[in-house]
Amino acid sequence: MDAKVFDRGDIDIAWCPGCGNYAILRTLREALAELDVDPRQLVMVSGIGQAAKAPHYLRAHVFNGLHGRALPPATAIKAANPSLTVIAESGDGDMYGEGGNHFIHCIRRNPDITNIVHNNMVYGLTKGQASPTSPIGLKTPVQVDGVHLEPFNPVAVAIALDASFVARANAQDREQTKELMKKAIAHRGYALLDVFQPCVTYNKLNTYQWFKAHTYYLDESHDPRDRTAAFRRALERDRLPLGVFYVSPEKPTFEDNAGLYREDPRPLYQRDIDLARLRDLVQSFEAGT
Amino acid sequence: MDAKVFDRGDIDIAWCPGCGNYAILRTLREALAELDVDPRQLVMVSGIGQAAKAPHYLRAHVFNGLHGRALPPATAIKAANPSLTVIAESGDGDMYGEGGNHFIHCIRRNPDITNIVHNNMVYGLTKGQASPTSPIGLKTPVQVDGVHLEPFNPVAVAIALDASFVARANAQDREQTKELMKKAIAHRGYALLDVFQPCVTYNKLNTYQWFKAHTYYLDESHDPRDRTAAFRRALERDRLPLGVFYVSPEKPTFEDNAGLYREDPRPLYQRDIDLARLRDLVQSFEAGT
Amino acid sequence: MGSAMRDRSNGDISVVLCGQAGQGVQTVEFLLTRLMSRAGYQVFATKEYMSRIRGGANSTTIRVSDRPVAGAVDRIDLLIPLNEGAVEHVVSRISARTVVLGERQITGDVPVLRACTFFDVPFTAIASAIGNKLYSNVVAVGAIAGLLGIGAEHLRASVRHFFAGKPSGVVEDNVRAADEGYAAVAKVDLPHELTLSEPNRVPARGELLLNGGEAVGMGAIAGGCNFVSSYPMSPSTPVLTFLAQQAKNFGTIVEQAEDEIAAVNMAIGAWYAGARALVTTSGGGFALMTEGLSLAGMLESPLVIHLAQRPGPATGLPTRTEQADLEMAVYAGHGEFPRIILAPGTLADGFHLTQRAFDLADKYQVPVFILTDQYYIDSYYSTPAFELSRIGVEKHIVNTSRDYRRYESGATGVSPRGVPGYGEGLVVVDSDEHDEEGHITEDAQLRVRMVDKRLAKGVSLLRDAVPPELVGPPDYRNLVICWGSTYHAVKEAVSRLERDDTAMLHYRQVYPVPADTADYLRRAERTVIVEGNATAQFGQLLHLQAGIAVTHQVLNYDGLGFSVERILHRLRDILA
Amino acid sequence: MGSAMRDRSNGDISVVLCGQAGQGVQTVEFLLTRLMSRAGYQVFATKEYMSRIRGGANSTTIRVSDRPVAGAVDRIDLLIPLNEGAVEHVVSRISARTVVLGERQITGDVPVLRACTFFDVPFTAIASAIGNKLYSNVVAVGAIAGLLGIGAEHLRASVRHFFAGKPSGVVEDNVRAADEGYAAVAKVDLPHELTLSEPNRVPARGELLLNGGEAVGMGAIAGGCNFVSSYPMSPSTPVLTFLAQQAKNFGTIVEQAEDEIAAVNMAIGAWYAGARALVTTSGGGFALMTEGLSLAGMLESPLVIHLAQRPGPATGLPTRTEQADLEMAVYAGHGEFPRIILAPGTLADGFHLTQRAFDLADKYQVPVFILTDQYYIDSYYSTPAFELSRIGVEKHIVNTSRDYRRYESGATGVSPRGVPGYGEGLVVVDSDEHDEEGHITEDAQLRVRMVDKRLAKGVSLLRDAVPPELVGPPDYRNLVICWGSTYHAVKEAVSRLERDDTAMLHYRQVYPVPADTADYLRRAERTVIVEGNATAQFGQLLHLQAGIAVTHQVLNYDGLGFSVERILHRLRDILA
Ligand SMILES: Cc1ncc(C[n+]2csc(CCOP(=O)(O)OP(=O)(O)O)c2C)c(N)n1
Ligand SMILES: Cc1ncc(C[n+]2csc(CCOP(=O)(O)OP(=O)(O)O)c2C)c(N)n1
Ligand code: SF4
Ligand code: SF4
Ligand SMILES: [Mg+2]
Ligand SMILES: [Mg+2]
Repeated sequence: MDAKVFDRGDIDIAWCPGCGNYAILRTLREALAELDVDPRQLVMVSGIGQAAKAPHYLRAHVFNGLHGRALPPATAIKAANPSLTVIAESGDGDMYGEGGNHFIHCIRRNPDITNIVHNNMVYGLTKGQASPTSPIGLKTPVQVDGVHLEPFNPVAVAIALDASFVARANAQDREQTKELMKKAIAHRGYALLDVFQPCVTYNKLNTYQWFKAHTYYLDESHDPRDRTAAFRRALERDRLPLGVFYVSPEKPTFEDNAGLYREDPRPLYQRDIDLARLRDLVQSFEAGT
Repeated sequence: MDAKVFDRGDIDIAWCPGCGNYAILRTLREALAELDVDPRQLVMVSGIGQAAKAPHYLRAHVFNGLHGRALPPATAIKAANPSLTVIAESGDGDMYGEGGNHFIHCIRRNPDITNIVHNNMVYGLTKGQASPTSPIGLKTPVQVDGVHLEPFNPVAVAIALDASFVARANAQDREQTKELMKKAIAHRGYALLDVFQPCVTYNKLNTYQWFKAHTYYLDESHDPRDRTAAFRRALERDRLPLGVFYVSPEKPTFEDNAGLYREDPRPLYQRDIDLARLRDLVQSFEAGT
Repeated sequence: MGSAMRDRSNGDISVVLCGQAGQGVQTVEFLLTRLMSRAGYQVFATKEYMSRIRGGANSTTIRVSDRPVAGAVDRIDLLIPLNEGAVEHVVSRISARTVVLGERQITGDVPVLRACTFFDVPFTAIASAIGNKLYSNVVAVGAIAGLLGIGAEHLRASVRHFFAGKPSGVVEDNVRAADEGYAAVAKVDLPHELTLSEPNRVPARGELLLNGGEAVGMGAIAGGCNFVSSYPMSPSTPVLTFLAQQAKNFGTIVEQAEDEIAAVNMAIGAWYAGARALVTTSGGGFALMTEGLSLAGMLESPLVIHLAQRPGPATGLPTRTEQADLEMAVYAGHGEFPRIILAPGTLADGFHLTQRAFDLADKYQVPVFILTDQYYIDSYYSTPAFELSRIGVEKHIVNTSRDYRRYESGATGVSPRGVPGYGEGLVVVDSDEHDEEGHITEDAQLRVRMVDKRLAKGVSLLRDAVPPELVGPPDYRNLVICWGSTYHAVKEAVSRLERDDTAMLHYRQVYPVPADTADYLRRAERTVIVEGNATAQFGQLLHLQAGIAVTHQVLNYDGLGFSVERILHRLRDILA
Repeated sequence: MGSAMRDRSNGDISVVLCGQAGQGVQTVEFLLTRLMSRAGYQVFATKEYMSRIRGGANSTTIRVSDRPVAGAVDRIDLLIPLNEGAVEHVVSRISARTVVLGERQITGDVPVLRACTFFDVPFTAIASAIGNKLYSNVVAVGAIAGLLGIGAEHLRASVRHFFAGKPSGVVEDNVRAADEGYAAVAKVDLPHELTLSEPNRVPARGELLLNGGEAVGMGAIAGGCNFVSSYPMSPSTPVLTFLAQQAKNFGTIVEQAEDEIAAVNMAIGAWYAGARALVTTSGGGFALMTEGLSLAGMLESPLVIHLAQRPGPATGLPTRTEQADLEMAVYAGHGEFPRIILAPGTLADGFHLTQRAFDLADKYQVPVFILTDQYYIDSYYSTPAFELSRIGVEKHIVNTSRDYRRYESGATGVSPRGVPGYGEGLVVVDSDEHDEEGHITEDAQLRVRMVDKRLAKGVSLLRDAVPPELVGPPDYRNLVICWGSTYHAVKEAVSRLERDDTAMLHYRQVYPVPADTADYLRRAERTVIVEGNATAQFGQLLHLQAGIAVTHQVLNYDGLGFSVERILHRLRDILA
C-alpha cells in the first residue's frame, strides 16, 4: 500500500522546522502502509501536546482527547470494536506525567493497542518545562536549578508491569523505527514503543547528535523473553539500548477477557438489546417470587 | 519509650474483628516507641479506605485526606517542615489504584517520608472489589468472572523507579514487621513498606494461612544494593520474599533539593517575607529601568 | 380520623431492625420484606448504615401496609434491637407506643424502654438449641411474622425460598428456627392499633419489589447500555455491581477503572466507537470526572452519568444521604456546553429515566445525568410492573459517506454522528476547538460558530424536557416543591396535611428546568422548597430559571435524609 | 473633539507587530515598550498567539500615549508585518488610515494595503549587511522609533540595555542595526494625526511596566507565599515560571507536580504544615482539582488558587482568552462550603488582591481564587508604583495547647488553626465528617453543627468583601457592569460614550457578590453586563444574589477578547 493513503494533503503542520516529530509521522505512515492498514479501520488516539497533534496529520479516524488521557479511550475504542486498529500516540509528559496512572493500569489491562510515545524529554507545547523523562540537571524556566527528580524509565517500569511488548526507538533512524513500529502494531496485546525524539527548540541536551551518540541497538544476544535481562538492559545509562526489550508470554487481551466477542464478533454498535432477557430480569424482581 | 504514648485510649475502632490491620497498628506503635518518636513531631497521613483509618487510632497529628491522595500532602508536609516525621499509611487500592500516579512520581521526588501500604489485595471499605494487587481469578461482586488484570507488583515497580528503600512485610509476623518498620522510618528518603494484610471479610484467598505458606524472608545472600537482583526477587511468585529488597545509592531528598533549608533550618511557618527583596523585585519593573 | 390515629393506623406498621454491621440485619430485612410482600402486603424498606464493615450500629426501617407505602418514617411501631447499643442508636425515634421484640439480656435495661411493651424472646438461646447461634436472625423473622399475624406456611415457604440451594440440613434448621420464633410469640398479641388488616389483595400481576440501584441498573440495560467503566464509590457502587452481575447476560463490558478519570474517558471513547456507555459514581468521584465532562461537551459526545449523592464536602459521610451535588452537576466542567440532569423520584423513574437518558444522550450528543442519592439507591418498595412494551433503543448513528464531517452545522446544533468503521467516512473528534471536519482550528469566527452550535443543542433538547408532576389541587395557594428522591416522602407529608389549598410539584428533570416553571410558581402564594441540602440549591436554580424566588425552605443535611414526619412537621409550621 | 478624531488622537498611537511564532515579535515588543516608556510615554501591550511554538501568525498590539492607556483596541495606526501572511492575519483591523512599515518583498501586494501609506524598509537586507539576518527585528525597532520621533540616544540606550551581557560585538551590531533602521525612515513623516506629542512627563517615580502574570506573581510573594505546586498550563504558566525564577530569592518551594491533582493536594498539605501555598492553573487543570477544592472545604484549609481562564470546553483554545470559568469556580467541588473569588481588573489589583488572598484564606480558612484570563496575564502597561508600605503578612496560626481541638466551635465558624510541631497540641484534620478534635464521626447532630460552622464562615467573610468600583456619575440611568480583566477596556469605552447618564460598575470580588449590589442595580434603568463568555455567567450570579436580572448583555467568546471599539459599538447600539 502506498503511504500516500495516509496523507491529508496540504495542511498546516504546527511543529517547528527540524523537529523530530516529522520523522516519526513519516515513518508511521510508511509502517502503516507496509502493514496494509486501511485508514477507515485505523483510529489514532492522542492526548494534548506537540506530539499529540500527530493524529491530525494523518488520514485516519481521530480521537484527540484530553492531556494525559489517551489510553483510557483507546482501550475502550478497541473493546467496543475489536476490528479496529487502535494506536495511542502522545508525548512523554502526556503519557508518563499527567497520564501516569493510566499508563500503569493500561499495561495491566493489556488491550490490543499500540502505544507510541514521542519521548523528547521535555514539555514542548507548554514551552519547555521538565517532563518525567527529563535528565537530571536540565535547566528550564521552572526547573531553574536544573531537574532534580530521578528520570522516569518507561521501559523499566513497563517491564516491571509485565507489559506484553516493550520497545524503544530513535526517531532519526527511520528504517529501524519503522520495523519496530510494524512489530508493535502487529503485536497482539498492549505494545509500548517509546521513541526518542529530538525537540530542537526546548531540549538542547538531548539533540539528534546526543541520541545518536548515546544509543545502540540490542542484538540477538538479547532474549526479549528474559524479563530480568530486559530489566537490566533497561537500566543501562551510558548508552541507551534500542529495539525490543521484552515480550511477555502470551496473555489474553482486554477484549478477550471481556468475553462477549467469543461467539459473536460484531462490534457493540451493531448490537441490540435482548428484550426477552430484559423481561426475564425484570420478572425476577416480581414480588411474588 | 512506652508504646502507650501513642494510645488514644478507649476509642471505637471500625475494623472487623480478626482483621490484619490491628496487628499493623500495634506493631507501628511499638516501632515508633522504640525509635523514640515524639507524637508531637509525628504526622500520619492517609487516604480513604479501611487501612486509611489507621491514623485515627494513634496519638499523633493526622492528615486524613482524599482517597488515593496521601502522598502529595505527605510530601508537602515534610517539605514545609522537615523536622517532622511523616508517615503516609493507606491501603493498596488507595496507593496503587486511585493514587498510582502519585506513587510513581513521589518515588521519583524522594521526600524523606515512610510509605506504609496495607496490602490486603482487595478494596475493603467499598465491600470487596478487586484492588490492583488482587490475584488473577479472585471473584468479587464486580469481577464476577474473577480478576483478569495482571496484578500490580509494587515492589518491582518501585525498584524500576529506583525508589530509595523498598521492603515488604507480613502483618502477622509482628517482630519482623516491626524491624522493617523501624528501618523504613529511619531511612533517609522515600521508603516503601508494602505489608501483606489479611482481610478476613473480603479476601478468602489471601488469608493468614496463605500468607504464611507463600512467603519467606530474604536472607544475607540477597544484596539490597543490587538492583537487578532485587528485581528478580520481586518477580518471584510461588513464594513471595519478605524483607528489604532494595536500597538505592544515597540520593538527596526532595527537601534537600528545595535548597532553602541549607542555611536556615526553620520550617516555613516560622519564616517571614523579605520585604527589602520584595521592594527590589518590584523596583526591577520600574519603567525607567 | 385524627392524625395521631393515622400515624399508627393499622394499615401501616413500621418495623425497625437495628444491629451491628455484619450481624445479619440485611438477612432479616430481606426475608421479612419478601415474606410480607408474598403475603399480599405492600412493603417499603430503607436503611441507614455506617461506613464500616463490621460493628457499629445500623438500622433498617420497614413499613408494611395494605396500601402503597414508599416514604421513610421516623416512628417505630415495632423495634427489633439485635445487639447491645441498638436501642440507644434509635432512641430518639422510640415512643411509649413502640413495641419492642428482643432479648432483654442483650438489650439491657434501657430507661426509654421502661414505658414500652417488651416481648422478650430468647432468639439466641432458641437458635443455639437448634444448633447454631447464627440462626437467631431467622428466629427473629419467625417472631416478627408471628406478631404481624402472617400465616406459618407463608413463613416457611419464604425461608425455604431464601435458603434454596443450601444443604438441606441448613434449610430445615432455618425453617425450624423460624417456626420456633413464630411459636414463641403465639401467646401474645400486638396492641390493637398495630394489627394489620388482612391484605385485601394478592400481589398484582408483575408487581415488583426492588431498590433504586436495581431500578437504575435495569433502566441502563433497557437503554441499551453495553459499556460500563467506573470506580467503586458508595452509594453508587450497587449500580456497578448490578450491571457487572448482568454483564454476561446482556453482552455488556463492565470495567473497574483505575480511577474516575479513566472511567469517564473510557466511557467517552466507548461512545465514540459506537457503544452506549455509563459511568456510575458519587460526588468525589464525579469531581474527578469534570474535566472529562467538559471533554464530552467539546467532542459532542453522548455520555450517561449516574451520580449518586452522599453528604460532602470531600469524603463526608460515605454511606449517608444528601442532595447537595446538584449545583456541581449543573456547573461542572470548564467552558460552556449543554447537559441534561434527570432526578428519579419513584422506582419507575429510575428505570424509565435511565433508559431515556441513553436515548437523549445519543440524540442530542450531550452528557445526561441520572442524579440519585444513597436514600434512593438503598430503598425499595412494592411497585407496579414496569411498562416494557415500548422499550427499544433509539439509535442515532449514521453510516458515513466519504465526505463525512463530524461537526457539520445545522439549525438544531446536532450533527449526524458517525462511528469509525461504519461507512466510508473518517470520524475526527478533537478536544481543541475544531472545524466541521473535527480538525484543530484557531479561527475566531469558526470558534463563535462552534460555540453557538453547541449551545443551540441546549435549546433543542428542551423539546424533550420531562415536565414536573403536580400532585394535588391545581388551584393551590401553597406549593410544596421537591425533586428527585424525596418524591414519596413529600407526597405523603402533603397528603397528610389534608389541605385542599396545597399541592406538591415534583421535578424529575432538574436541569434545564422545564419551561412552565414560572407559571407554576406564580400561581402560588407561598412556595416551599423541600431539599436535602443546606443551601436550597434547586430553589436557587428555580429562581434563576423562572425569575421567582421560593418563599420558604425545608432543608435537611444531617445525612439521614427526610422522614415523612419531619417534612409534615415543618410544613405545618410554615403553613400554619 | 469628535470620536473619529479621538480614535486617532495623536496622544495615542496603536502599533501592531505581526509575525510567526519564534520570529522575534516578542523581542520587538519588549524593546519598543521599554523604549517608549523610558522616553516618557505610557504604553500598553497585549498579544494574541497560536498554540504552537514556531510558525503560524501571532500579533502584538502596542498603544503608546502621553496619557494612561490600558485597554485593547482593534484599530491599527502603524502596522509592522514581519512575514508573509502577517497582513492577512490582521486584515479586518486595517483601514485606509493604517500606515504600514515593512518590507514590500515580504509582504507582497495585498489588496487591502493599496489604500495605505506603506514605508518600505528593507529590514532583512540592512540586517544582512550588518552581518546577521537575525538583526532585522532590531532594524525594525529602530525604524519604528524613528517614525514615532523618539530620540536616537534613547534608542541606543535601550538597545544596549536589552543586550547587556552579550558579547560586545553583538551589542554594537544591534546598536548599528537600530541606528540604520532609524536612519532609513529619517526622511519620512507619519501623517499628522499619528504624530505623538512630546511626552509631558518623565516616568513618575516608581512607575512600573509589567504584565498581569508578574503582578499576580509579585502579589503572591507579598502575600507570603512560600510554596507553589502546579502543573504547567497556558495561560497560567507565567505565574508558575515567575515564582520559580524568584524562588531562591524568597525561600519558596516551587514544585512542578505530576498532575493537577497532586498539585492541589500538595498545596493543602503545605498549608496544613504552616506554609502559604498557591496553585496556578487553567480551566481544565482546575477541573481536576475540584475534588481537592472540596477537601479544602472540609478540612477548613486555606488555599489560594490562581485560575487563569482560556476558552473551553476541554482543551478549547489554549492560548486565547475567555471569562467562562466563573460558574465552575463558584460551584466546583461536591458538597457545600464557602469560598471567595477575586478577579483583578487592574495590574495593581493583580498585586494587591493576590496578596490579600493569602490573608483572607488564612483568616477564614477557605479557598480563595484569583480569577484571571489570558488577556490579563499577557497584557502589560505603565502603572503607578504599588503601595508597599502596608505590606506585611497577617498570620493566623496559633500555638496549640495540650487540649487543642482543631474544629472548636464558635460564632464566626472560624476555629483557631494550629500546625503540627508548634505547641503541645495535636492537629487532626479529616476529609470525613469529623468532631471538634478532627476525628471521624457519623453523629447526625454533630454533622449538622459542622455544616453550620462551615457555612457560618461564608457569612463572616462578607465583612472583608471587596466592594465594586463605580466609575462615572452616581446618578446614572445606565449601568455598564463588568468584572475582572475587562476593567480598562470597558472604562475606556464608557468614557468614550461621553454620556453623563452612564456609569460603569466593576467587580473585583465576584463571589460572594458584595451586599450593595441590589442597590446599584435598582438605581439603573438599563443595566448592561459586559462579559467574555456566551451565557452571561456573572449576570446570572448577580440575578441570583441581588434578585435583579440585568437588561442587556455584551458578550464575546471568539477567543480574542474585547477591544474598546467593540464594547463601544455594542454599548452605542444598546443605549441608542
Ligand atoms: C489538564 C491539563 N493540564 C495541562 C495542560 C497543558 N499541557 C498541554 S500539553 C502539555 C505538556 C506536553 O508535553 P508532552 O506530552 O511531553 O508533549 P510535547 O509537547 O513535548 O510533544 C501540557 C502540560 C493541559 N492541556 N491539560
Ligand atoms: C475519589 C474516590 N473514589 C472512590 C472512593 C471510594 N473508596 C473509598 S475506600 C476505597 C477503596 C479502598 O481500598 P483500599 O485502599 O485497598 O483500602 P482497604 O479498605 O482495603 O483497606 C474506595 C474505592 C472515594 N472515597 N473517593
Ligand atoms: S517545541 Fe520541540 S517538540 Fe514541539 S514542535 Fe518544536 S521542536 Fe518539536
Ligand atoms: S473489611 Fe477487611 S480490611 Fe476492612 S476491616 Fe474488615 S477485615 Fe479488615
Ligand atoms: Mg514531550
Ligand atoms: Mg485494600
